[in-house]
Amino acid sequence: MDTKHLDRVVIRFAGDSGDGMQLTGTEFAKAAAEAGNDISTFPDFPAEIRAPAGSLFGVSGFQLHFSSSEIHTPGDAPDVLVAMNPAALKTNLKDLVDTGTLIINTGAFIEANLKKAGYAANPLEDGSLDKYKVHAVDINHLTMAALDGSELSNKDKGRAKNFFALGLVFWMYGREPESEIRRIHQQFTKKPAFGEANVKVFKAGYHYGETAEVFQTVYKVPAATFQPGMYRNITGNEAIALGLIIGAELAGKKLFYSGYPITPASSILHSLAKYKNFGALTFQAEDEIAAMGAAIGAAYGGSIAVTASSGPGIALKGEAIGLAIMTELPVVVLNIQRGGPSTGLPTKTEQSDLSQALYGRNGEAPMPVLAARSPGDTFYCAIEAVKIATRYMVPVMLLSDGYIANGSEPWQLPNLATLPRFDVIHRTDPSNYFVYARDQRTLARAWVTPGTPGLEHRIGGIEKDALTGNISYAPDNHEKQTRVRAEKIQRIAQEIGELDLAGGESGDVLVIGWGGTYGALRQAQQQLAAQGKQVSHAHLRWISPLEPGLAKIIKNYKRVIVAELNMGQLRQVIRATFLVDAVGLNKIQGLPFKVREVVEAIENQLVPQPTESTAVAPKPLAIA
Amino acid sequence: MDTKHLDRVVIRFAGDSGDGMQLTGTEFAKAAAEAGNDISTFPDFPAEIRAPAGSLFGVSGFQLHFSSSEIHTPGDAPDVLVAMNPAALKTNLKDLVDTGTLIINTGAFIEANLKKAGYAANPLEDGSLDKYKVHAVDINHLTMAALDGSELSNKDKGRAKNFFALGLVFWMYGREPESEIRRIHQQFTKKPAFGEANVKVFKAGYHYGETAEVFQTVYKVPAATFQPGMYRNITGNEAIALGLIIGAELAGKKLFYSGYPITPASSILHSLAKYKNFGALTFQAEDEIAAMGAAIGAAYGGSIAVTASSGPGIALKGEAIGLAIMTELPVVVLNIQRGGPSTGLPTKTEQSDLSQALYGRNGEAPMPVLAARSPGDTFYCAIEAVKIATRYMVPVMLLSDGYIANGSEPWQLPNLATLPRFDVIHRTDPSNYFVYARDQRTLARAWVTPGTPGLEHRIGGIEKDALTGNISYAPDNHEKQTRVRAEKIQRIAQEIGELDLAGGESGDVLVIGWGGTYGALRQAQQQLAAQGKQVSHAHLRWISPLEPGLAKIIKNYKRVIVAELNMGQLRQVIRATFLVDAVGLNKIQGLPFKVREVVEAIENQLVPQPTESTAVAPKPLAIA
Amino acid sequence: MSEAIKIKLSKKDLESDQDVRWCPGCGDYAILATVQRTLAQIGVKRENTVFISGIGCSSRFPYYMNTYGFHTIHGRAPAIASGLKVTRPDLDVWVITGDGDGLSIGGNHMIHALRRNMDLKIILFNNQIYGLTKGQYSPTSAPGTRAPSTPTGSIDHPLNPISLALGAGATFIARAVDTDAKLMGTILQEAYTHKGAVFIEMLQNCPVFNDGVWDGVKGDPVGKQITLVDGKPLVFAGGTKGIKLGPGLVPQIVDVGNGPGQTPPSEILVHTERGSGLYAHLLAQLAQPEFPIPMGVLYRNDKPTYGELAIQQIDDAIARQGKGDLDKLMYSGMVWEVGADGTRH
Amino acid sequence: MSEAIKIKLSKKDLESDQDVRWCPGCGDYAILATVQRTLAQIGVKRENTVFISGIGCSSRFPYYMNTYGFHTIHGRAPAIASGLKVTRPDLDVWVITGDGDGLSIGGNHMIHALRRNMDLKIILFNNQIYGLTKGQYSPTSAPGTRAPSTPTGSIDHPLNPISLALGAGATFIARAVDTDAKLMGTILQEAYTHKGAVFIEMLQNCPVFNDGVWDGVKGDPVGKQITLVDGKPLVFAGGTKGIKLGPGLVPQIVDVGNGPGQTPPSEILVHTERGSGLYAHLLAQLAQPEFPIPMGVLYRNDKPTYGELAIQQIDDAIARQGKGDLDKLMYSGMVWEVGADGTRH
Ligand SMILES: Cc1ncc(C[n+]2csc(CCOP(=O)(O)OP(=O)(O)O)c2C)c(N)n1
Ligand SMILES: Cc1ncc(C[n+]2csc(CCOP(=O)(O)OP(=O)(O)O)c2C)c(N)n1
Ligand code: SF4
Ligand code: SF4
Ligand SMILES: [Mg+2]
Ligand SMILES: [Mg+2]
Repeated sequence: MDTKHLDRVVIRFAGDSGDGMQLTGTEFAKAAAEAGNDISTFPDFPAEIRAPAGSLFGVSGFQLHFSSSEIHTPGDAPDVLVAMNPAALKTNLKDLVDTGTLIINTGAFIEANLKKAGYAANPLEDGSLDKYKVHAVDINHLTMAALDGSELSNKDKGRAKNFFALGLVFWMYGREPESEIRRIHQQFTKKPAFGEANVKVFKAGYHYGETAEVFQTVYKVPAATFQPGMYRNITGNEAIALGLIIGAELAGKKLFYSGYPITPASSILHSLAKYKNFGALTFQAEDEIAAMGAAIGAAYGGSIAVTASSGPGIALKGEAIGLAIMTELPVVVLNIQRGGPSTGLPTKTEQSDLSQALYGRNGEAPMPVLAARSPGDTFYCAIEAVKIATRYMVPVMLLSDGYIANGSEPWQLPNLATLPRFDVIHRTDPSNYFVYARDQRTLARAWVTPGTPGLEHRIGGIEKDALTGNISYAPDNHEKQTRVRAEKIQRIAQEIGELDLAGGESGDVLVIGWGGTYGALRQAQQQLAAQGKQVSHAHLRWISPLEPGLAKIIKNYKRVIVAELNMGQLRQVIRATFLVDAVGLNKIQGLPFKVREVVEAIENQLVPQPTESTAVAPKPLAIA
Repeated sequence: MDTKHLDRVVIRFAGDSGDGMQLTGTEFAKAAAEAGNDISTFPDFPAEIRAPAGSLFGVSGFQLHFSSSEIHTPGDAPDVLVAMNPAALKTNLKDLVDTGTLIINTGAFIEANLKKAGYAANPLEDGSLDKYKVHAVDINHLTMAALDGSELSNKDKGRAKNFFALGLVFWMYGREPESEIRRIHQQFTKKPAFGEANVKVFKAGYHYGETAEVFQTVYKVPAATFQPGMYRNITGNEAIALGLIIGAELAGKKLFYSGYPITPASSILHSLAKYKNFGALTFQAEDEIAAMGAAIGAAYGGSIAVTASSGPGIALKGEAIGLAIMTELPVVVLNIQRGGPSTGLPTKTEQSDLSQALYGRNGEAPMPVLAARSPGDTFYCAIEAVKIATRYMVPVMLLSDGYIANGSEPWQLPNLATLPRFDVIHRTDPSNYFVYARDQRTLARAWVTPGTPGLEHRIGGIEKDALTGNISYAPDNHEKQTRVRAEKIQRIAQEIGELDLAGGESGDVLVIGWGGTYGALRQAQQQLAAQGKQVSHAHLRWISPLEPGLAKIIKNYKRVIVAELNMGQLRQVIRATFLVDAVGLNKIQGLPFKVREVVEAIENQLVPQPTESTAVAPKPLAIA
Repeated sequence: MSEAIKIKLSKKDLESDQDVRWCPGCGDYAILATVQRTLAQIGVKRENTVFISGIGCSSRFPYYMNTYGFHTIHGRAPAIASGLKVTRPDLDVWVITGDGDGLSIGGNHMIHALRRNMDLKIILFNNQIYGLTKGQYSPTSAPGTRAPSTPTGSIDHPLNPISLALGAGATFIARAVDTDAKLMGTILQEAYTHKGAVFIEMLQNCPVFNDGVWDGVKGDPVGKQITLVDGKPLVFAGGTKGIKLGPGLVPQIVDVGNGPGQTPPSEILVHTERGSGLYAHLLAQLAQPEFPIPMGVLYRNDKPTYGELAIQQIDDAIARQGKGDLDKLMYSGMVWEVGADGTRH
Repeated sequence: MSEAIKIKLSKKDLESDQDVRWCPGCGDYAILATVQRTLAQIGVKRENTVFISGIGCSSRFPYYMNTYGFHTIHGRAPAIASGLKVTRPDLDVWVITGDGDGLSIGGNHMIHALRRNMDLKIILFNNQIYGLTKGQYSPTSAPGTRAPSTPTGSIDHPLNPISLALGAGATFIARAVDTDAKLMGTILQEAYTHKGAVFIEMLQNCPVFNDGVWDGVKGDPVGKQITLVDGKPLVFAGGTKGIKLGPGLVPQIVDVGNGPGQTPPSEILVHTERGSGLYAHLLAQLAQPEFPIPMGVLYRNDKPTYGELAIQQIDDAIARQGKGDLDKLMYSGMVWEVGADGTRH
C-alpha cells in the first residue's frame, strides 16, 4: 500500500438526481477544505426536479477541484469520475482525462439502465473503457450488505449508497473520517436511524478501500498555503445574501428584499428569509414587476431596497427600473444570469444579460452596472452596490451568474469592524428644499422620505423640472435632465479603485474579462506569463461607468481580446469607447471557460495573423 | 390691394386645447395641398386631454409648412403665428421669426387670461411686440357678431371661432373658400346647425380679411411641381396602418393586430379597427405583455401578427419578444417612440428606443430592426417588416416616432398592382419533417401551423435541438443555435437595397441618420451641397442588420457625424462596427431637428478642429 | 395609520400648489375636493399621508394633494404601495387608480394586494373608459361600447370591480358616485379607520369620452340605488320596494308592506356590513338595469394585515433567536483558521 | 371545436415520443394519462388539438401530448392561447397552467381570458406550491405554509381559484383530484363539449415539495367531499349529511332525514350546474375544514364567446360595406392628381 503525492485533483461525482451527488460532493469538498486544500466546486444539475431514475437528462453532477496551491476554477477536466449508473457514465465520460480513474457502481449497470442510457453493450465488458483506470464496485450490493439487519426499508437503505462512494474516496485521498462521521450524525439528529445507517455505509466504503486490494495507492494532496485569517466555504448566493445584510448595516438602514422565485436567484431569497432576526424583511411578490415595484416603494420609504431575478425576470423589470431612474431612488437589482434567450437553459451559466443591463429600458435610461467575479466577491459587490445606490440616488444593477451563484470556494472572512461605513442621512430641513436640487459632487438629489414634516412633495415618472421636480415638458429642461442623469452615472467613476490588472501595462496581448470568468482568465494569464509571454489580464468590476483605469493602458497592447460567455457584449462597448480592434473570445454553451480554451485563444493571437475584418457587425472569434 | 409671391410659408396656429387648433391647421393644410403646394405639418399638443382654459400647459399648436418647391420638414420657425389667447402667445412667440406676422385674438386678452399666462402687462399695449407685424383682431366678438340671431347657445357659438381664423388665413393666402365650405358641410352632416354656423363664421373671417384695410397684401405661394401621379395627404400612423393591410395582402394572409392603448401608437389600432371588412382582426389586450402574447399565438396559428406600443410598453414586451425569437415565429412589433425614460414626455418625439430595440431582452436575442423616415415611408416599412418577418421566421421591430406618426405630408399613392407579392407557403408535407430544419438561403425554419395533419410537433422557450426542436441542454447545440439565430439576422442583408446616400461617396463630412430625422438632415445636406460643400448624408433604414452599403463608403470622409434625437445610440453601433471616430449630433428636447441646427453642426465639423476625445464613454456633441 | 392628533386643518391645507389639469366638468374634481375636505376634517398629519397612483387622468391625483405623493407607472401602484406600507407602517398609504390602471394592466397587483390584506386605502375611479389615452373602452365598459378601438362596439363582458375585490379578499368594500359628496365623505371617514385592504369604487363621470355613464345610478328615491345602512333592510324607492332572496338563491325586487301582493318587512334582507361572504356577493351582483345599485359600505371584515404579520415574524425571530449578531452570522457554517504559516490550524 | 368525426384512437396515439420528466409519483402523471385516454375516447383530431402552457412542472405537459403543443413563458399562456383561438376557431385550444403560473404571475391574463369568455379549455394544476423552482409557497398555499421563502410560515391569505374564476366570468367551472381518474374523465368530456371559457381546477399532489396536501379532500363517503350531480341534492357521507342555506346566507351542514333534529331532504340545496351566480359562489365557498369540498362540474353558463363575436363583427362589416376594396382604401380621403407637367389638376 503506497502513498502518492499530488499537487491537485479534479474529481466529479455523477449519478441520478435522486442519488445525492450534490451532498456527496459538498461533503467531500468540506473534507478537502478541512485538510487545508484550496478548493473550487462546480455543481451541474438538470432542469428537472427529479427526472425518472436512470435517464440521461436526469444525471446530476458535482465537480470538485482541490489543490495544494492556489486555484481559481473547478478544473477543466476531471482526473477521477465516480459514476453511479450508466447514464452518469455516458454523459460524463467524454470529459474525463485520458488514463483517468473511473469508479463505477456496477450494481446499477443492469439491462434496463443500460438501455435508458442508450448503451447497446455493457461498457464494462466491451473494452471501451480500457484506456482508463477502472474500479468496478457493486456499491448497491455493498450498501445493502452494510445495512443488513437494519430496520430501514430497502428503499431507504438504497438511499445511503452515496455515502459508500463518499467513504471510498475518503480513503483514496487519505481523509480523516472522524469529523465526517460527526457531521453525518449532526445532519440527521432528527432522524437518528438514517444517521446511523449513513455512517455505517460511509465506514463500509472507507474500509472497502482499505481492504479491497484493488486500490493499491492512497493519494495525498498536501495543504495549500493561504493568507492568514479566518475562512469558511461559501457559495456566491450565500455570500451575496451576507453582503446585503452587511451593506444595510453599513448604511445604518433596514433591508427590504422582494423577489419572485427563479433559477438561479431563488436561494438568495431563501437565505435572507432566515435572517429575520437581523431585521431583514423579505417579500415574495406575485411577479417580477411587483417585486421591482415593492422595492421602489420601500426605497421611497427609506429602506435599503433590493430585488433579484435572472434574465427573463429582469426583462420584465425594465419599465419599472426606468421609474427608479427617473425618480432617482436607490434600488439594488441583482441579475443572477443563466443561459438565454427566453427560458433558455435555466440551470446553466452564461453572461448574456450585459447588454440588457446596459440598455434594456425605454428612453435614455443609463444605470450603474457592476459584476462579481467569484463566489466570495459577490459579498463585496453587494456592499458596493448598496453604497453607490444610496450615495448617488440611483438604481444599481449587480450581475452574477449561475456558475458563481452555486459554485463555492474557501473565503477569507472580513473583519466587519474594518469595513468602512456609509451611513445614509435623510434630509429633514425644510428651509429652501427643492426636490431635484443636487449634491455638487455626486449630482444626487436629497433622499427625503415620507413622514418628514414640512418636506411634503410629489414625484413621478414624467420628466421633471431640474430644480422643483414638478412636471415639466420644457425642451431645454428635458435635455438638461437627460444629460444630468447620464453625467451622474459617469461621476461614479470617482468611487472606483485601481483596475485589476495582472501582467504588464503593455505587451502583446491584453485579455479583458468581467464577472464569473475571472478564475479561468487569471489562471490562463498566469500560465502564459510563467512561460514568459507578454500577456496581461484586466478584469472589470464596473462596466457602467467603465473602469477609468482601462483607458490608460488599453492602447499599449498589440492585441486586445475580450473574453466573455456571450457573443461579444462587452466587446461592443470596448470597441465603441476606445476604437480598438478588440477581438472576441466567446463561448455560449452554458458552461464556464476552461483554462485550456483561454490559453489556446491567447496563443492564437500571439502568432502574428490578420485580425478579423471589422467592417461587419462584430463577429466573435469562435473557440474549438 | 397688392399680391406678393412667396416661395414658402411657415404658419403656426396656437390656442387652448379646446380651441380646435388641430382642426384649423389640418383644414388649412388640405387647402395648401389642394392648391398644389408641397406641405409638411407638425401638430404639437399637451399631455392633458383638455387642460383648463387659458393655462400655459393647455396650449395646443399646429405648424404647417407649405411651399412652391420640395420640402421635407414643417419648417424651423414660423413666419406667421396665430395666437388665440395670451397663453398661446406666451408659449409660442419665442419661435416666431423676427419681423414675423402675428395674428392675435384680442378678445381673449382679458385680465384673467393675461394672469393665467403670467403677463404682468398686456403685451398688446406694452410695446413688447413692436418688432412684429401685428394684426390685432377681436375674433371672439366678430364670431359672435357673425352668428347673431343663430339659435345656437353662446357656448356653441364661441366654439366656432377657430373657423374665423381659418377664413382669415384663407383670404391672406388667396385660398379658394368654396371647397372648404363644402368640406365643413360634409363634416357636420349630422349636425347641420353647427355646419351652417361654422360656414358663416368662416366666411366672416374671409371677408374680414378682404374688407378690413389692415391686410393690404395677399400672399401667393405658387404650386410646387411633383412626380406625376395620384396623391393624398397622410400621417405616419395612417400610412403604417395601410401598410399592414397591404402587407398582409401581399403575403396572402390575414392580419391580426393586438395592442394596448398608448400615446402615440393608439391611433394605429383605431384605424385598423375600422378595416374589419378587409378581414383585419384587432384585439385590445389587457396590457402590452398580453398584446405581444396574443400576437405570438396568432403567428403560431399562421396569421400576419402585429403589435404596437411606445417605449414603456415595448419594455414590457421584451421577455415575450424573446420567446418569439427562440421559437422563430414571425411577429411585427411597432414602436412609435416618444420621449423617455419612464413615462417621460408622452406626447413629444424622440429616438431613444433604438438601444432597447437592439438589446432590450435577456440572453443573446438579436432581432431585425428597421426605422421609417417619414409619414409616407411608414407604409413601405410596414410592408417590408411583414415580408422579412415571414420570410426569415423572426420577430421584426419597426421604429417610428411621434413626429412622423402625427405629422403629415402629400404622399404619392403606389400602384398596388406593381407591389411585389411574397405569398407565404406553409409546409404541409410530413415526409421527413424536422421542426428546426432550415432553409439554406434564409436559415428560416418551416412555418408549420396547427391543423396540419401529420406534422404535429411541440415548440417552446427552452433551447431546442438544432434539427428536431426537442428540448436540448447540450453545450454544442446551444452554441450552434445561438450563432444560427445571429447569422439569420445578418442574412437579411441580402434583402436590403442600395444605401440612400445624398452627396459624394467621399468628402469632408458624412452625416449618418435614421428614422424621422430624414427631412431635416437631407435638407441641410442639400443646402450645404448647393454651397459647394463636400457634405454627404446617408440615411439608414436598417439598423439590424446594419445596411451593407455603409461599409463601402464610411471610411471615405474626413469626419463622420451621427445625428439622432438621443444621446448617441446609433453612434455607439457605428463606432463599434467600423472603428470610426464618429461624433454625435444629439438633441433630447422632445422636438425634431431644425435644419439650421444641423447645418451649424456640420459647419462646425467643416472647420478643422480637434475632434472630441473618445477615450471616455461616447459624449455627444451638444448643439446650441 | 398614524394616531391622528386633532390638529385643526382646512381643505386649503391639503391643496398643493399645482394647477389641476383635468378637463372642465371632470368628476375627478369632486372626488379630489371631498378627499381634501375629509382628510382635513379627520385632521391627518400631512407628512404621514402618502398618495400613490399609476397612470391615467385619475392617477394625476397625487399632484394636487399637499401630502407626500408618487405618480408611478401604469398599473403598478398597488405593488409600489405595498412595498412602502410594509416597511413604513407609520404612514397612511392611499392608492389612486382607474378602471384601466387598476383592472386592466394592473389587475394582478390589485388582487394580490387585496388578497394579502395590505393595509392600503385603494380608491378606484371607475369612468368605464380610458380617459388619458382618449377614450378607448375599458374592462368595466358596458358591452357594445363604441370607442375608437371598438367602432362597432366592444364585445367583451365587463368585470364587476366589487365582485373581483370580494373574490380577491378585500376587507373593506364600498361604493359611491362622484356627485354624492356626502356619501363619499362618510365612506372615506370609515375607510380611514379600517385596518386592512380598503377598496372603494368611485363611480366617476368623464364628460369628454363617456359622459353620463352613471346618470342611471343616481338617486335612491327614484329607485336607481340603494343607500346601505348597517342593520337596516335593503329598501329603496322611499322604502316602498325592497330586496329579498328568492328560490334558487336569486335576489328579487318586491313591494314592501303587509298588504296583499306585498312582502312583509320581516322578509326583506337586512344589510350587515360584517355579514357572510355570500351576502356580500349578493350585494355585488345587484346591478343595473334589473336592480338598483347598492351605495355605501358593502362589506367589512377584520383580519390581520400582511404588514402586521410580517413585522410580527421579525419580532418573534428576535425574541426567539435574539437580535442578529453579525459576527456570528459571518462565522456560521464550517469556519477554520489559517495561521501565520499560511496553513490551516 | 373541430367537429369530432369518430376516428378510433387509443391512448398510445396521444402519447408523444418524449420521455416524461416528472418526479416519480407526481400527480401530473395521472392527469396526463386521463387527458390522453379521454381525448382518445372522444376521438379528437390530433392535428386540430393544441396544448399551450406557461412555465412550471405542470407546464411541461404539452411535450408529452402527440398533438400540437407550445410551452411558452411564465404566466402568459392564456394570452397566447387567446391570440391563437380567435384567429383559428377551427382548433381545440387547451391551456395547461399551475397555481403559480396561472394565479401568481399570470393572474391577470387568466381573469381577462375568462372575462372575455375565450373559447379555451384551461386546466389549472393546483399543488399549492411552486414545484419547478423547488418548493416556494404559492397563492393557493394554506396560511402558515413553511417553504424555503417562508421558513416561519407564509402570511398571506390564499386565493380560492374557483371564486376567482367565477368572479372573472368563466362559463364552465369544475374541480377534481388527481387520484379520481373517473371524475377527471367525465369533467374533461363535458369540458370538451362546452363552448366558451372552461376553468378546471385539478387538485394535484407534489410528493416532493408538498406531499399529501389533498389527502384531506378525498372521499365522499367519509364526508370529505361532495360529488356534484346536476339536479341532485348537496349530500355527502353516504347521503346522511347535506348542505342547507342558513340564516344570514350562511351555508350549514345538517343531518338529512325526517327524524327529530334532522333536516328533511326538501330543505337540502339541490345542485344546479346552470344555477344562479350566487349559488355558484356558495359552492365555491364550501371549503375545508368546515365543509366537504365539492367535486365535479360546479357551474355552467352559455354565453357567446369572444371569438364568435369578433368574427361576427367582421362578417357584419363585410355584409354592410362589402368585402374591402384595397384601391378604394388607398384612395380614401382627399386625393388629387399631379399631371405630366408636375402640377396639380
Ligand atoms: C405601460 C403603459 N402602457 C400604456 C400606457 C398608456 N395609458 C396611460 S393611462 C391609460 C389608461 C387610463 O385609463 P384609466 O386607468 O381608466 O384612467 P382614466 O384616464 O380613465 O382616469 C393607458 C392605457 C402607459 N402610460 N404605460
Ligand atoms: C418570468 C419568469 N419568472 C419566474 C420563473 C421561474 N419559475 C418557473 S416555474 C415557476 C412557478 C411554478 O409554479 P406552478 O405554476 O405552480 O407550477 P408547478 O411547478 O407547481 O407545476 C417559477 C416561479 C420563470 N421561469 N420565468
Ligand atoms: S378625459 Fe375624462 S377623465 Fe380625463 S380629465 Fe378629461 S373628463 Fe376627466
Ligand atoms: S416537483 Fe412536484 S410537481 Fe414538480 S414534477 Fe416533482 S413531484 Fe411533480
Ligand atoms: Mg378610466
Ligand atoms: Mg404549483
